[in-house]
Order: sequence, then C-alpha cells, then structure tokens
Amino acid sequence: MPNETPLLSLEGISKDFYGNVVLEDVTFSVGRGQIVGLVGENGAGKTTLMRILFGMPVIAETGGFKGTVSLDGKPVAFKSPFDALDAGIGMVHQEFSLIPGFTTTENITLNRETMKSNLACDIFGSRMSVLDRAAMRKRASVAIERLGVKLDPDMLVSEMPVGHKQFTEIAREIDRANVKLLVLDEPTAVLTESEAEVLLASLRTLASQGISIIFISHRLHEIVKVADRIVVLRDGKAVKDVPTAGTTVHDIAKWMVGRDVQASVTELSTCKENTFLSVEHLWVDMPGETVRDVSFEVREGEIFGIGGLAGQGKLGIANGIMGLFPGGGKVTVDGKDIPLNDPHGVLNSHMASVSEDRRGVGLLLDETLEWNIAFTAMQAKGEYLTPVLGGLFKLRDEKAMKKLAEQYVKQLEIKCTGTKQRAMELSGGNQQKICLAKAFALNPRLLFVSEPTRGIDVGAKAIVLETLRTYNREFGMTIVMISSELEELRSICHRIAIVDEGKIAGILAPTADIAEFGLLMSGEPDDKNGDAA
Amino acid sequence: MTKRSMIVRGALLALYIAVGIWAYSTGKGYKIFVDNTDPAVAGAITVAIDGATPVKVRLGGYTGIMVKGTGSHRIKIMREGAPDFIGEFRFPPESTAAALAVSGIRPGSEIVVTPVDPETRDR
Amino acid sequence: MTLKADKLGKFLSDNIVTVIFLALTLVAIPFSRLSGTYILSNLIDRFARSSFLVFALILPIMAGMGINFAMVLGATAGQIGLIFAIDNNIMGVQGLVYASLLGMPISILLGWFCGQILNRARGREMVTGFILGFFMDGVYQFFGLYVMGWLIPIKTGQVAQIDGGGVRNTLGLESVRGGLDKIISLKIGPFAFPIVTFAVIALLCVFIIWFRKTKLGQDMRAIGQEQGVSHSAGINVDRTRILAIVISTLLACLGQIIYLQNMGNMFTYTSQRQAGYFAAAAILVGGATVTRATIKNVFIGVFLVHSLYITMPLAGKELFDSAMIGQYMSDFINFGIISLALVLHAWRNRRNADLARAGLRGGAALAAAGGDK
Amino acid sequence: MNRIKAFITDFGWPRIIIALFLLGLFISAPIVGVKLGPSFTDVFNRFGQNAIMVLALVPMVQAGCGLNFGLPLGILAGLLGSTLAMQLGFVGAPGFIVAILITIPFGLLFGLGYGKLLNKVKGEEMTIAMYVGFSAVMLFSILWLVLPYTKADLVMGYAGEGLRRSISLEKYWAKLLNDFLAVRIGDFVFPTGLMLFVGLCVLFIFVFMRTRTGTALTAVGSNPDYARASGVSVERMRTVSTVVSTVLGGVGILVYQQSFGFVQVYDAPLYMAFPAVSALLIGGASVTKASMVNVVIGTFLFQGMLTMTPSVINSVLKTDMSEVIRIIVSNGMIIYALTRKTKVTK
Repeated sequence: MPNETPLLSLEGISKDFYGNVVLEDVTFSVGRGQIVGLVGENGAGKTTLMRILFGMPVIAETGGFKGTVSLDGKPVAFKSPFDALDAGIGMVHQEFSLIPGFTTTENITLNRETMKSNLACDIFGSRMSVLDRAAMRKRASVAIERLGVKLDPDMLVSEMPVGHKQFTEIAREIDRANVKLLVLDEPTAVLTESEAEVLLASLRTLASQGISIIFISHRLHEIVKVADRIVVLRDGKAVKDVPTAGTTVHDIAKWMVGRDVQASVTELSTCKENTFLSVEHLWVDMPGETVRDVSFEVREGEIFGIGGLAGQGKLGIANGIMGLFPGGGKVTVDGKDIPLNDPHGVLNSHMASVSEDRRGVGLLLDETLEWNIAFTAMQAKGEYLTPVLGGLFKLRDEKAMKKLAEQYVKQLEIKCTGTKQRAMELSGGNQQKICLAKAFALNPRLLFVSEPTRGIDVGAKAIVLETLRTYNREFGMTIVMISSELEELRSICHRIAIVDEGKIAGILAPTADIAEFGLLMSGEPDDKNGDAA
Repeated sequence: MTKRSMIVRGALLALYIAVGIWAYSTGKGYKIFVDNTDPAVAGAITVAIDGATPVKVRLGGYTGIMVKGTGSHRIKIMREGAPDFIGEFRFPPESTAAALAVSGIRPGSEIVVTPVDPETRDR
Repeated sequence: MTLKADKLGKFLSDNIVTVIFLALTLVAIPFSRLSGTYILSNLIDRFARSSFLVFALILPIMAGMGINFAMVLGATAGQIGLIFAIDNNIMGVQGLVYASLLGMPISILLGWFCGQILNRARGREMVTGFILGFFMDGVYQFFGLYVMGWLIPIKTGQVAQIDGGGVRNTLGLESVRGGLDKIISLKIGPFAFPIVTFAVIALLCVFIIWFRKTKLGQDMRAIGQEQGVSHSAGINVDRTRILAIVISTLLACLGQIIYLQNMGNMFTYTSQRQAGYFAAAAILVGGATVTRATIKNVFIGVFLVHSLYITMPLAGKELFDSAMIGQYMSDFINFGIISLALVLHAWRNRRNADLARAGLRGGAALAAAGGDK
Repeated sequence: MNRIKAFITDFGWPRIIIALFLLGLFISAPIVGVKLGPSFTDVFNRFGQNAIMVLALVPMVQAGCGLNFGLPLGILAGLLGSTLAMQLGFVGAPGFIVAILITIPFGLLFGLGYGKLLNKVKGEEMTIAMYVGFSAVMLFSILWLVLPYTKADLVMGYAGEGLRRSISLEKYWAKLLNDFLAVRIGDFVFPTGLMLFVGLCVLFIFVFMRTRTGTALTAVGSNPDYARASGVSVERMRTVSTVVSTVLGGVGILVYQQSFGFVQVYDAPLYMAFPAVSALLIGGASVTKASMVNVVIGTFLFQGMLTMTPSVINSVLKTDMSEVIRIIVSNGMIIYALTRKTKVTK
C-alpha cells in the first residue's frame, strides 16, 4: 500500500467488566482497501472489541476502556454508533436488521432517504419532505452495482432469499457517502455455500475500490480465501497477527483454541459399557440453534460433552430432547423410547435438565428459593404435596419444601439470606446452583446441563463443576454437558462431540489434539482442503 | 432556511388568528325579536330571515330569530290573503339583540330595528 | 380450476370480516322493508357525516400502534370547541371553523399526552388507549360540569343545565347544524349531495396519500414493522409514535365536529365514546387489520356499517316484532365484529408464525430423512 | 428513611394518595355532619357486595392472562342463575343456593370457551377480553328478550314477555346474606353473613392457589417458560384460571344482587369489570401479580372512597362530584398499572 498511515489502528485496547478481563492489550491495524479476518472462539472478545470500535453506550456505562482507536491516524472516541457511522464505519450484523415490508431500495436508503423539500417543511420541519423515489432507486442501484451482484431494487425483503438480504445490508452500508471501513460479523453464517462464494467475491470487489473490511467468521477457509491479514483473538488477547499468505486453516484452528496452559484433567469415573442414551436423527426447531440431524450414544455413568460455536445447534439438542422445542427423531433412554415434544413425559422418565437460559427458563425470579427448587418435582412427580381433610385434596407441603431447599442451600453452598429469599436477588452463580438443585430434586438418572458456568464467577464455577463430578461419581448419574467452553468440557468429560451446522461434526476424546477440536468447530473436515491457502 | 421557516410559521399563526377573528365577527349570532302587534291586520304572520326556515308569529305575540352577523339581512313576511313582503334591514351595531315591529313596516320606508336587552325579552 | 378455488378461498379468509358483514347486511335489507332510495339517500348523508372520523385511525395503525381507541380524546376536544361555539353564539360554517380553531390546540395537547402514555405501555397500546378514553371521560365531565359555569361562565341559557351547574347533557346544535353540508347541497333526484363535506373528505384522502410519501410517513411505516431496526437506523421511534397519535387525535377532533354538525345535536358526555366505537368497527369491517389499513378500508367500512345501522333495527322489528331486539342486535354485531376482527388477526398472526416455522421444520425433517439413506 | 422510600416505590404513590384521601374523608365526616355509623355500615356492605368480583380477577392475573376485562361473561352466568332460580319459584336461602348451583355449570361452560379463545390470542388478551365481554352482554340482551321467562315478577308488565330492566329481589333473597347474623352496635350494622360468605370465597381461592394446580398457575404467570420446562401445560393452566375466574364472577354477581336488592339485566353488566379491576389495582396488585391482601385492601379502599365521597364532598361543596372522582380514580389506576414496568424485565 502506498499510503503509510493505516486507515484504522487499535492500540493497546483493554477492557474489563467489573474486574472480569475481556480484552487485554489488543493491538492491530487495518490498511486502506485491506481485508482483515478476525477469528476467535465465542467469548474471545470479538464482540466487545467491535462494541468499543462503535462507541456502544454499554462500554461507557461499564467504565470505558483503555487504549486508543485511531482513524486515519487521528484518535477518535465515538459516543454512539451513529458517530461511528458518520465517521465512515459501517457494520453488518449477523442478524438481519432490515424492514421486511420494505423494498430493497427502501432498506438501503433507510433513514437516509433522498427528499424533496416543500412548504410543509417550513412549518413542521424536514420530516414533511416528500421522498424522491426515483433518486433513491438510483442510489440503491449504484450501491448494488458496487457490490457486483444482481439485486432487484423493488423486491420486498420479506420475499427475498437469505443471501439477497445479506447483500441488501451490505449495500446499505456502502450507500453511505463516506464509507471507508466495513465490519462484517459472521456474514456467511446463514448463507449457502454458493451464496457465500458470491459474497466473498463482492468483498474483494469492494476492497479493490478502496474500502477496508474487517471480516469476522468462524468458517476458516473463507477467511483464508478472502483476507489479506488474519488476527486471531483468544481469551481477550490478539495472539496472532499474520499475513494470510503461507497460513493454513490448520494453523488458525490451533491458534484459535490452543491454550498456553494445559487444562487440569481430573480423574474420571469409570463408566459402564452399556448404552444409556441413544439419539437417532434428531431434529429440533429451536430458533437460532436449529438441530438438523444429530445421532449419538452415551454410555451409562458417562459425562458426555457437547461443544461447538454459538448458533450451531448444540443447545437445541438438550432443549429438543426435553420437549421444549418442536422436534423429531428417535430418543431412547435405558432402552425405553422417550416421548418427544412432551416435557411432562420426559421429566417422568428419570431425566432432568439445567437450561442455558437461567433467567428466562431456569428460574421463577419473582418467587422464593423453596418454590424454585421444589416446583418441578411437585408438578412432574406430585411430590411435596400433603393431603388435607382426609385426602380430599392436596396442598403444598411448605415444610417439606423448606427442608428440601435448606438441604440444597447447605450442600451446594448457596449464599442467600434464607430459603424465603426471591431468586432474582441472588448472584448469577448462586442462581445457577438453584437451577442444579431444581434438577437434582427430581432424582434423575440422566441430566442435561447447558452452559453451566456461563456468566458466573470462578469460585461458583468450581463448585458447579465439582458438584457435577460428585453426582456422576457417587450416584452414577449420566450427564450430558453442553458448553461453549472447550477447556471446561475437556476437564470433565469422557468424550466430547462437536456440533457444527446442526450436525455432529465429530466425537473426540478430551485428550485429542486441540487443533482437531478447532477444525471440527470451523466445519473443516480434517482430511480435505486443510491447506487451501 | 430558518428565517424562511420563521416567516412561514409566523404567517400561519397570523392566518390562524385572522380566521378566528373572521369566524367570530361574521359568525356571531344575534337575536331579532319580531313583534306581531299590528292591530290593523288581524291574524298570524310567517317570517323568514336570510332564507331560513319560516317561523309563525301569532297575533299579539313575538318570536326570537337568530341571525348571523351584523350588517344587512333580508326579511320575508308572509301573511294569508296578502302579498309577501320582502325587505332589508340592518342590525344595530354594538348590540346583541334587537326588536323589529312588524306594525312599523311601511312599504318603501326603512325598517326600524331597535336595540333591546336580551335578558328582559327572552322567554 | 383448483387454483381458482384456492384464490377464492384465500380472498374469503383474508376478508372474512367484511364478507360476514356484507352477508348480514344483505340479509337485513329485505327484512327491513326499506326502499333502495331511502337506504341510499341515508347512506350518502351518513357517509358524509362519519368518514372523516374513521380516517383518524389510519396513521396509528400504520405506525404499528393498533387501533387508536384513544381517538375519543380528539373527539372530546372537538366537542369542547363546539360547546364554546354554541355558547358564544357563532353560527353556521363560521361556528364550525371557530370550534375547530379552539379544538385543534386542545386535541394536539391531548394527543401528545396520550402518545406519552402509550409509549410507556408498549405492547398493550390498544387496551391502554381504551382505558385512556374512559379516563378522559372523567376529566371532561369535570370540565363540563364544574369548570364550565364556575371558572368559565356560561353565557347562553341553552348551554347551561337547568339548575345552573355546568353544561347540559344534550346540547342542541341548531345554530351550526349543516354548517358544512348545506353550503352547497347538490340535489340529484331524491339524493342530496353535501358537496363541501365531500370536498373536505376528498382533501383528507389526498392528504393521507401525500403523507404516506413523506419522510414522516415512511418512518411511521418503518416503525410499524420493526421498531428495533428503525431505532438502530436512527429514527426517533418514540417521537414518531407520538406524532402519529397527535395527528390521529387532531383528525378525530375535526371529524367529530363534522359528525356533529350533521347530527344537529350532541350528547355532551357520551357522543365522543360513540365516535370511538363506531370508528373502530368501521375500519375493521372495511377489511383493515390491526397492522394494515388503507383508504379503501375506510370507505367500505363506513358504507357497510351504516347499511347495517339503517336496516338492522327495522329488520329486527319486522322479524321479532321488537325494535329493541334490532337495537341490541346492531350493538351486538358492532362489538362482535370488533372482537371477531381482533381474534382473527391475533389468531392469523400465530398461525402464520407457526406455518413459517413448520416450513423450517419440514426442511429439518427432510434433512433427517435424507440422512437415513 | 431508605426503607420508607422503598416501601413507597413498592406500594406506589397513587395507592398512598387514595388511602390518605379516604382517611381524610373519615376524619372530616363527623366535622361536616356526616354520621360515621351508617357510613361504616355502608362501607362494609359495599365491600362485601363487590369483594368476590374483585377476587374473581386474581386467578387470571396470577396465571399471566392479565386483567380480566371479560368478567361480564361470569356475570352473565350469574344472571342466568338468579333469573332461572326465580323463574323456577325458589325463594329465600334455597333460592340463593339454587341460583349458585345453576350459575356454576354456566360459568364453567362460558369460562371454558373463553379460556380456549384467550389461548388463541396470546398477547392481545385484554383488548379482546373487553370486546368479547361487550359482545356477550349484547347477545344476552337479546336473549333476555326472547327467552321464555313467564313469572310475572320477572317479565315486563305490559308485554308479558322479556325480562324487566331491573328485577326486585324483595320477595326472593334480598339482603339474605347481609342480614344473616347481622350485629347491631348503635347505628352501625355489621353484615356478618355477608362477611362470612366473602371470607369463605377468599379461603377457597387461598386454598386453591396452594394446591398443585394453583401453584402451577402462579408459576405460569411468573414465568411460562419455566413452567413449561417443569412439565406444566401452560395452555391448560390458563384455561383453568379463566374458568375459576368466570365461575367466581358469577357467584360474585349473585352476592352483589342480594345486597343491592335487584337483578339488573340488559346492558347493566357492560362496564362492571372496570370497578373490580381498579379495586384490585388500588389494593396493590400489578398486571401480573395479585394476592388476597390486594383484594381486601383494594376493595375496602375503593368502595370506601365511593361511599364516603358523595356524603362528605356533597355536604361540603353542595355538588355531587363523586361520579367524576370515581371515573378519574378508577381509570387512572388502570392506566397507572398498564404503564408501570413489571418487576421482571427481560
């Protein structure tokens, strides 16, 4: 590049949320017309980094960040995303932010419409101007042309194929007068392979027009194909910043997941040989976590890990089997068929689950701990009820509920003022313990645990994992643990399945090479096109 | 631009006030008490002012009719067995009600309308 | 052949409310034993009377706020204007202009207040708007019965209650009656066309069409579909919603004045609520939904609802030998049709969402089936 | 200081103002020459008269169906109960009991249909409930005209068919509960029977909310996803809550009628849900949470205000502002509740 100052440079960016370090001294720069591929696992800090770049209010609200962001060599500090947009940085999100009943043109020019002023504007302000639809259409066509794709400017978004929606979003960003830098967050996640090809081609076209691009994707071969440079984030640090030339998918995968410190693998219980849970061709319609075709088997007494990146469907497996989202396929536990789409029936089949959505599904935030822990057992199994008036009807057995709650408060070291405290007043870690207690109260033989350590502090994390191990070792409880944290899975599981695009990409032993996990997560079959670069 | 919009907004405000004044001044209703106390001609008369629905006034009685605005009004007096009388009168300015005596009407001469206090005459 | 049947089926299911209403009307007409001429001339009169009111509902629907049951606030403002016009003895069209000039600022104020409230009740705008109308009844009664005659003296005997306190319950509007309708009334055979009123309605249609093309109209359409996306695109969602309600309230104010000048008398403390019930029924009968309404819906709805209003009481009388049954029947149909429209809309929304998801599920199931081989 | 502040935010300014207003009315009543004894009698009578209809709202609020503006459906069941019992010639206590026995199956039927409907329109329950209530009242207005009632006390005198607008209960069971075991202390009469009956109904709901079903119902309202994950059928619980609410609404109107002395048909039930709803909200309930305490406090405050305002204000201002105050307070309270952010915000 002839120009010496890079378009965007990030220097020494650090950010913590209340002491929880998310980004640590991240430094890299993006040159003009350059495509930088940004990769990292969930929670590596990509999202936070982009939030800092865009001046999202949440950053300032949580105490700001350290380091400098410079655009064109000048330090900038955006107060809101609109400042960033004005400065020429565009963002294309993973979820479509389009208006379904509007045409391509209307979406591309949304809130930046070309207008014709009239007398009413003098009275009531510029919002009374009439839209100049011809000019808007022209602008939209220009933007579409710059992308180098074919889009009908008059088509309604609701009638478009997915790929066209993605292009419409990008076109909207480059329609801005001074756009210099585009950030694309997982733009290919929802696209078919051929659509993704077209997208990558148009990104190259844009780069050749001098627009810089930060490309975030977990599809490593795409990164290798399109990026000029690759930045790898891991645990909040930029561990690698290398030119693409000479870099292989295998390398990236390794950098992405590889930890400096080896996880402490504790001694595992010995599980029996017989198959306890068998899942065949499971599909689950869980929005954002669609499971397409999953089959696996779990042995009795095993801790089976399911990993994979967010949105690939790993969470849908537990939710589908527990009957919370519509699904199909064949699930057997201990040789018996499990009814799908029937939460009550599943709970009566010696199964329990701990939801990943603690506040949304896992807890009755407004009710007491006693309620939270005993409710499921009461409803599913009719426990904690006491007959009144000679068995005429049954009432809640508040005493038994209190006893149960006290037992788990003690056992799981739940910090609370008493069992009558409301669940919403507890910290995240203690709430998670309540969720575990709720599941244990059902005395399950098979337990699904989704993201058990998400958003809780280190101490609580250790207790939660230790509790799972204890129940597995001492009561022979079979556990299916679903987590985004690979290290966590490797430290506790007998075997780990990696889910990608709604299917099991592979099942590995916890001791397997870290790069293998990375490749499975990135949807890169180990055997082919590994070294495409 | 702002100056222009100031002017336009000011004009709009002026228009608002002007229309209000117009509506108030030309739309204000006044009461005309039509007295039928003509001893010469016995019988009821029928009166219509400004083309409104005709109202019957019995002999020796009177009726109050609302008219819109001061200025000139057309009155039409119909009487059985006699030709209709059509005349014009002006409502006395600065008063809210007035009386019009049918007996005082002579063809060719001006119609006499005298201001009255509506409170004493009403009902 | 089947394609045609499909199309017909889709048309019927999309317009089921209108179709049911049309069927009811067609049944009621012969039983009412009213002549076509009578019905038609009545319809023309009533059309001029009440279409303006119904237009007040279009913008809030466009902005995704559902049926603006709080339009009674605007109608109230119009009535306050009329009370002053009558009390000050302003007659004819001038009286109506005077009432509008007074009512407009009041309605803008009330609309702004209403918009603020509805912004705090996101997701339940309709029920909140409805209750807001009741709340306003109280404030209005306080104004009419205690403020008027105490803080603001009542000048004219025909406005004051017999015992002196406040505005009377039924107000004769003789002095402004037909103030708009009668400026130019074109008589063709047995039918009288109030030309100026029609012109005002036509003007309003032009305004609505023009408004849809403005930036503000575009913004309203945008927030009506996706508040989140609109917000992140920099559209001030809250303000736009308030503006939609303000314009709606303003139109309701003018609409109520037009309505009452045609009626010629006003039930001081209940007319505004009738306006609200009527407008909601009309726009829904016209085929509008909680999320989509057009000028066409207004016209169809006004015609259909009034046809039923004209014929139903008489049909009831002929059929059951009881005029009361007819009256209750029209009330029942009125409320029932709103319930039906709301239920169908909510139900259709859920069904469509389910269908969309089922499509996805089919794909997944297919993939599963494919995986078998 | 902080605790007081927390209490106020929790309890809400409107309620405190209403409570203080009522207190002021009671204090000023003797000063302006209103006798307290009859006033208290009135307050208690009207409390008992309305409490059960307020109570009827609780199950649906707890199950997350919102404020039951469709209460008129239950009231219609009650009207069927009382008019049919009268038509069949029952009087006195047996008449009242027969009326309840007739009301219950109708309430079950209406509640079931109503619940099924509300399940289809999740999210718009309140608006639709209101209009469904309105339409049902109007449909029944037609039925009151055409149903073959024959008893002379019931039907319109001149035509001999169609119910009267208001039917006197004088010869049937007027004041039955009010007078049962009534205790007279000076010029204050405590309606023991009425209070006992209300107490019984409160106890019934209290016990019901503590059964497995009642617990499930509360959980559905608190967090439907949690309830579903615990094997509870959300739709079924919502229907159950609607049925209970409707039946109780029917019983509520029967109690109301015996205290009021008349059965009012035609469009009388049209707006009956609104005072009940405001009473519940004044008692401290929100759109998603309500308890027995809310019912008792709310009905007492609201009815107390309605009883005391006319007598006190009238003797001071010589004008009846109570209607205006009632409209503003009751609807203002509903708006306050609808616009208040609920405690759990996701």
